[in-house]
Amino acid sequence: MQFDLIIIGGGPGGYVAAIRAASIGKKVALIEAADLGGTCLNRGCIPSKTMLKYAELIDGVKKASHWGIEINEMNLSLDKMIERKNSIVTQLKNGVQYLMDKNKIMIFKGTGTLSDDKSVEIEMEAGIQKIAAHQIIIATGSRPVVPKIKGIDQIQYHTTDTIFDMQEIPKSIAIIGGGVIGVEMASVFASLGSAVSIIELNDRIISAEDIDASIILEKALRKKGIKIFKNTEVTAFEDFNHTKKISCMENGEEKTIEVDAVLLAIGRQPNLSVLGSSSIKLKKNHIEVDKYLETSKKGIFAIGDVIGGLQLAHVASAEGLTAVANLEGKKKEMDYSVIPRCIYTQPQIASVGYTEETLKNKGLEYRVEKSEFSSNGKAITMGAAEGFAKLYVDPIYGEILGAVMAGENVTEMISQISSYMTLEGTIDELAEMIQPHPSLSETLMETANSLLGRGIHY
Amino acid sequence: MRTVTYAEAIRETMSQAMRQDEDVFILGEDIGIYGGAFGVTNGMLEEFGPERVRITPISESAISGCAVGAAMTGMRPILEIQFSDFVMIALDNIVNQAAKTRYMYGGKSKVPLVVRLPGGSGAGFAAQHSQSLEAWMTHVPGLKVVQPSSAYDAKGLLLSAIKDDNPVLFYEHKLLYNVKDEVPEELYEIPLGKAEVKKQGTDITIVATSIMVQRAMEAAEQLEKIGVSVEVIDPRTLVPLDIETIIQSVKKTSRVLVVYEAVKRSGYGAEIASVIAESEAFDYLDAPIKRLGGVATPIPYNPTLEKAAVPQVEDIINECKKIMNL
Amino acid sequence: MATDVIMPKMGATMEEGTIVTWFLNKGDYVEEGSPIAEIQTDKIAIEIEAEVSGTLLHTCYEAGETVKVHEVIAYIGEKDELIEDSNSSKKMEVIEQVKEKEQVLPPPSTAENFQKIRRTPAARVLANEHRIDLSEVSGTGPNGRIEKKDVLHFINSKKKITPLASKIAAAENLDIENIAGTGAYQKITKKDLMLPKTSEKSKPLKGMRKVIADRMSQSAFTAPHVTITSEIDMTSCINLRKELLPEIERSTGLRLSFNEILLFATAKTLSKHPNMNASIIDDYIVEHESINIGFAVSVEDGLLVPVVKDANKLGLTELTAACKELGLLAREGKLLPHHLEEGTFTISNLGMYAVDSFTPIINQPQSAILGVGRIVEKPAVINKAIEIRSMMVLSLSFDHRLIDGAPAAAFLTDLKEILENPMKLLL
Amino acid sequence: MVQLLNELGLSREVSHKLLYDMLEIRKFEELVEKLFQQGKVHGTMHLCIGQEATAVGACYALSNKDMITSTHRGHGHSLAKGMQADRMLAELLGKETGYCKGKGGSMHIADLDVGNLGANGIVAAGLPLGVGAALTSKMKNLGYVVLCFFGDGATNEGAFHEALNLASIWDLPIVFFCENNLYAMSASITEMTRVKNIADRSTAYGIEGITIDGNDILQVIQTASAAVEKARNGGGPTLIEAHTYRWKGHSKSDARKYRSREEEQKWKKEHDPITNFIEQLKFANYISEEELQSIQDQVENNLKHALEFAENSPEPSIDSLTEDIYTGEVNV
Repeated sequence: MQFDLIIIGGGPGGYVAAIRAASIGKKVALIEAADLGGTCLNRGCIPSKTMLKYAELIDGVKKASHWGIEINEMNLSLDKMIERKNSIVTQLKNGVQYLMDKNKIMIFKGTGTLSDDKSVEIEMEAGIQKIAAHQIIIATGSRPVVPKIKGIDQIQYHTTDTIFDMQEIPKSIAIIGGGVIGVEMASVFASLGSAVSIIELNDRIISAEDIDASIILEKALRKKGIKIFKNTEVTAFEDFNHTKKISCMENGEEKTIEVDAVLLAIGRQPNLSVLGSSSIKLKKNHIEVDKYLETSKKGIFAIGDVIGGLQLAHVASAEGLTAVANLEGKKKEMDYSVIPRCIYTQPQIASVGYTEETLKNKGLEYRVEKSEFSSNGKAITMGAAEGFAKLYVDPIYGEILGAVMAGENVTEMISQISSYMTLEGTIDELAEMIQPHPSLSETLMETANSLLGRGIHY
Repeated sequence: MRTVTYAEAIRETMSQAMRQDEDVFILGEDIGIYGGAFGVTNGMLEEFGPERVRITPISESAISGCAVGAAMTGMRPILEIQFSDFVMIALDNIVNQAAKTRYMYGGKSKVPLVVRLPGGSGAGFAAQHSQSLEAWMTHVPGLKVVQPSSAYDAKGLLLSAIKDDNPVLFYEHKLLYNVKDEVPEELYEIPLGKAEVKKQGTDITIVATSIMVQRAMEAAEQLEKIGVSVEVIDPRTLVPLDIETIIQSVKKTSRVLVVYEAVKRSGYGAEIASVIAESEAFDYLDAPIKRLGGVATPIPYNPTLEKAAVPQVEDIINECKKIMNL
Repeated sequence: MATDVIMPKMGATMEEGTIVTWFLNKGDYVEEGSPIAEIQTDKIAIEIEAEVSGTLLHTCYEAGETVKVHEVIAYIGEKDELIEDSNSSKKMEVIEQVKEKEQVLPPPSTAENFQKIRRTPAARVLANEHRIDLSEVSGTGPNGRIEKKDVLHFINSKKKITPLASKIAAAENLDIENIAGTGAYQKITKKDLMLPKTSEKSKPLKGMRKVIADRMSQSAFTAPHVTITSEIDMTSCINLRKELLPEIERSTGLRLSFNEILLFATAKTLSKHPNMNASIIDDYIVEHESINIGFAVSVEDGLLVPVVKDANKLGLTELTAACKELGLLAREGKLLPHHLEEGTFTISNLGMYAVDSFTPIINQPQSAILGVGRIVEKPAVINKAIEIRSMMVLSLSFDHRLIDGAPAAAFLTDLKEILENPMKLLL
Repeated sequence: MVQLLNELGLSREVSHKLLYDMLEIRKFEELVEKLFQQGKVHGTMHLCIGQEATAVGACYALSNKDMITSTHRGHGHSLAKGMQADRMLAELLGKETGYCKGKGGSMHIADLDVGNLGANGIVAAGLPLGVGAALTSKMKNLGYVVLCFFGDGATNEGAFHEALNLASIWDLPIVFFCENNLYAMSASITEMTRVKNIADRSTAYGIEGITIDGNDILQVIQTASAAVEKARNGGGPTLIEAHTYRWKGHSKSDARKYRSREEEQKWKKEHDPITNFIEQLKFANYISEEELQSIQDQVENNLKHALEFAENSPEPSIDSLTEDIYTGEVNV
């Protein structure tokens, strides 16, 4: 079977690329080993955000009781929650399937491996099938890392692949890794009533983000009763009839914790089995691609988690579209300058553009201003006063170099800054733009004006 | 390189010139044993004797006439007028005799004369001893007018003045006399009519004379802090004026402020300003040409009033800010 | 038809006159030339005489009244002739019209009613260049004065440009008129402004580098260069140097190098080929008497060509001393202008590099330059036997405007002859 | 001596007044010098200590409506002519209450109300001005006489010669009073002119010239009074040369290298105008020790109040910088 384009991997990168390629008249084949929508739809973004909504509601009800909305007794049915999660996932998966059919994209369910002559062997239930194409896009994504720690194989542990199908709410759970996934899952379980502890290797949680974000999130998580161990390295796991004993070193001090469940969230590794015998070059254990997302082999592109960098669904989709644009010859460089990064905890964290650390490393001159949500009317009405909007700005021309926000709805608000950066608006326009009142976005206007020395409320 | 004061540099130049050339001699009131009102001729009587360090009675009219006569007949006198304010009594000999004889005699005679004039205010000598009247002299064809702002420039310019066969009015500033500067020992000439860019800059040009150069530099330093890059130009000689350097600078920065101590009304800065306006720099101007000069008042005795009568560093900064529309 | 008697204009500055007295009354007869009335101006009092004889029909003004010049003050005509009022009023209209026309002719251009736009000269010049109507531009200077940046902003705003790019353009005084925008609908974005990347190593072309650049391109473009090469057997020269080296070193302490031998030989050959030692100066070919040979010395960021004056008159020892001294001065940056002037021929020696031959560029206003390659041992046929000989290539570039191939070749051949039989240097 | 005093009409009481005036000048100048050393006085000072007799003697000869022109060393003349120590000190401290509102300073101190046409920074410039003042007196028949103070240095300025000539041809009511203190700044008079006595220069302009001992107040009064009366009665100008000596340097920065310390001591010991006068009065027992002491106390007391007044006076306001440049409103 000969195609114009074979796409290996049906996640947000793969299926988006498939649709775009089909729309420009390409005969496309899509190979997906498990479910359409990949990690994001089935085992990542969608299920986690659904669970986080439950957490949000639970916390809301607790908070409401102080506001005069008393509910005498609240009980949680995990089964119903999981069932709803599954129905959402199925609904979205069918959506993707519909798009595949509409665009006449041939789907092969199985695991594909590549060979240099641009043909792909697909290991399907019914056996091996071989297809070939002029061009190939690898979008096989990544999977959770299982660290080689003593006793890991003796205990029963969860990863994000399994956690969303848990049978019952664990009385206590230890989450290894204080990154984005770690803190989100911690929020979920804390709201569900588990005793949660986070074990983080670095000196702060979500260490890739702004220091102020780490501080405000840590404060909030502690308030929810989550124990947080920083500068702590897990050294061994032991199983005592189903309770898991975790020994670890915190700043050189021996420590042990006993919990009912363990969730590994220390990072992800690329699925490289697809490369098979092909001589595609790797770089730092990920597929190496150029600015146009082409690998070392002409005509073979790679996108999404498998090429490393920011492992986000919307990055994978953008890369997919860029790769398709470059099928006919190198035209579009992949632009990573304006990519929002969101964390859906309570409060939410969202950022875009340079972090302060990157600004310092690049030796770029910048000015920075931060305004708190505590002086924002809307935030107060929502009982969500913890939060801030922080902007990094070029001192001469007022170009917005980076932004980080914490608080309710900031994962939506961040897009205002993304649009300013994409359309190259400056701090002057942001300061002039009239925001709705009352709204959390007004904080952006305050930050902008104080950068220009014209702050009103600030 | 060694540093000497403005006064020492001038004395050293006169002494070295007199050792080199028999015809050079100095004359003036109290320049002998007293060493000159400001100590500029200290020790010269001991080295050269009363023949070539001629102490005169208080007769500016007679001694200036005598100096012109001597210059016309082969000598190269350096006349010290004790205070530039006393030049009025000697004006006829400078304006009607020295400036015009060569022209009137069809180019036959020459008047290689240097008249040293300690000018400027700030020492509390009050109205009749603190004036800056250099502008009058620039109005007389036949005279050259020099205003050094540092010891280094003073030496180079004074030697050129002594070697020049035309009458040169050499305006020194009292407050600069003991300001130190790096000055080479050997004789060197700075050609009359050559300005110097004391500091490069891109946003605004300040043309400053005499003591105002130092104040302009201080103002420039402060202005750099708020992102205004200032170019400071010292014309060093008023006649002949180095127009080219000033025009090039104004074309580059497109803004100019002329700063001088004399009364602003018809001070020499007015001439510089109109020269700029008439030049090709006009089309590059992005702000009106501005002048900053002294208040139109006799110099008051009271120290606070005296300070307020002439431009200070603060005034220069404010004026630049206005021009830069900050 | 009645004739007018008007108030005469007696002086350039006279605007009006006062009627002092009427000598006649209405209806009186007046002889031509006799006075009708006396009038007074700011300077003098004079009498108005009748230009015609006739009856004084009507006096328009009383004694004592002041009247503008050229106004009609009386009429003289036939006795009882009627002068209808309309007639006089018509006349008045005529005069009125005359006045109006005057007013119409020169359109009022007084400053008040034409609002002059306050703008700086720099702004005016920029606006003219871009055919911008300044009345459309809003000035941000003191009391609304338009400054250059306002015009720039206006230009930039007309063209579709992102706010950031427009700010950068205004701040860096960039004129974006002819920049193609790569954003949506050719909107100009930041990267379109091609701000000089500070990361690439760039330094301005100035100082000695600039002088050399200018001179090289000027020479390359004006003089049609032709380069001929010839391989020289330097073996005998090498032996000669071995013998002479200790001699010269003992007397001067300097080590004789091939450079000096070449210079010496070239000087001797040039004296036999004056046409190679010439220049074109304002359409005249000047054959220089003195033979001043410059030799290129590379220095920090460029090269200098110190000149040995009258090289042909110097003995080898003197020549060596001169070359060593000039070379040292050049490297220490202490060469004075006169060391570099009046060169008539130049030698450029790349022998120390792995270069055999090359095409040197003539050092204007000279007309030829000798390029010296490296000395390398090669097999050579010497009377039918192969021997190892030290060979060196000489590349002679010459200015074909005044030297043809043959004479240049002759010169190179003679030079080859002398170098291969250094004894000839003594003749 | 008594007989001489009577001749000059100097009663005991008038003599005390003269002594008081001389002492006031001496103490005033010493106070100014102290203030100078404390850095309280700005600019430079030319002190007339040692020349008190010429100032007081000459001014005694004048009536109130008569006028004087002074020099850069004019504190003595001003006090002798009737100006008050407090407002003079205020002027030297640059205060608003000074005679010239703090804007004139020592070299330009003046008060036309008492007939002092002012000190002058330009040597000999007072003489032509004095001649002018005398012309007014003559033309308007106001009957006042002008007395011009000047030093030996001024006699080599053109202004001196032209002024004397003009005054003599117009018989003006003026007295040219030269305080010959032997030195013009650092130039000794003997090096600066061949004439033995400056007074001899009067013959060049056909007027009378008298040389007197400027430190003997009686001689000064006698000569000055005669000259003033002659001038008042149309007898024309007189040139008086009074030999005297300034004890201090030319100005603040003068190391006095041009004269010997012995010479200075000699003048201080033998020619102190004040001690000479006190001896004369004692000889004619016109004064007792108590009276002398009480005069000195009065002087000290007056100067103490004067200093207090000056130091407590306010600084001139900044707007005064551009006041009194023109009479009437002139927008410049």
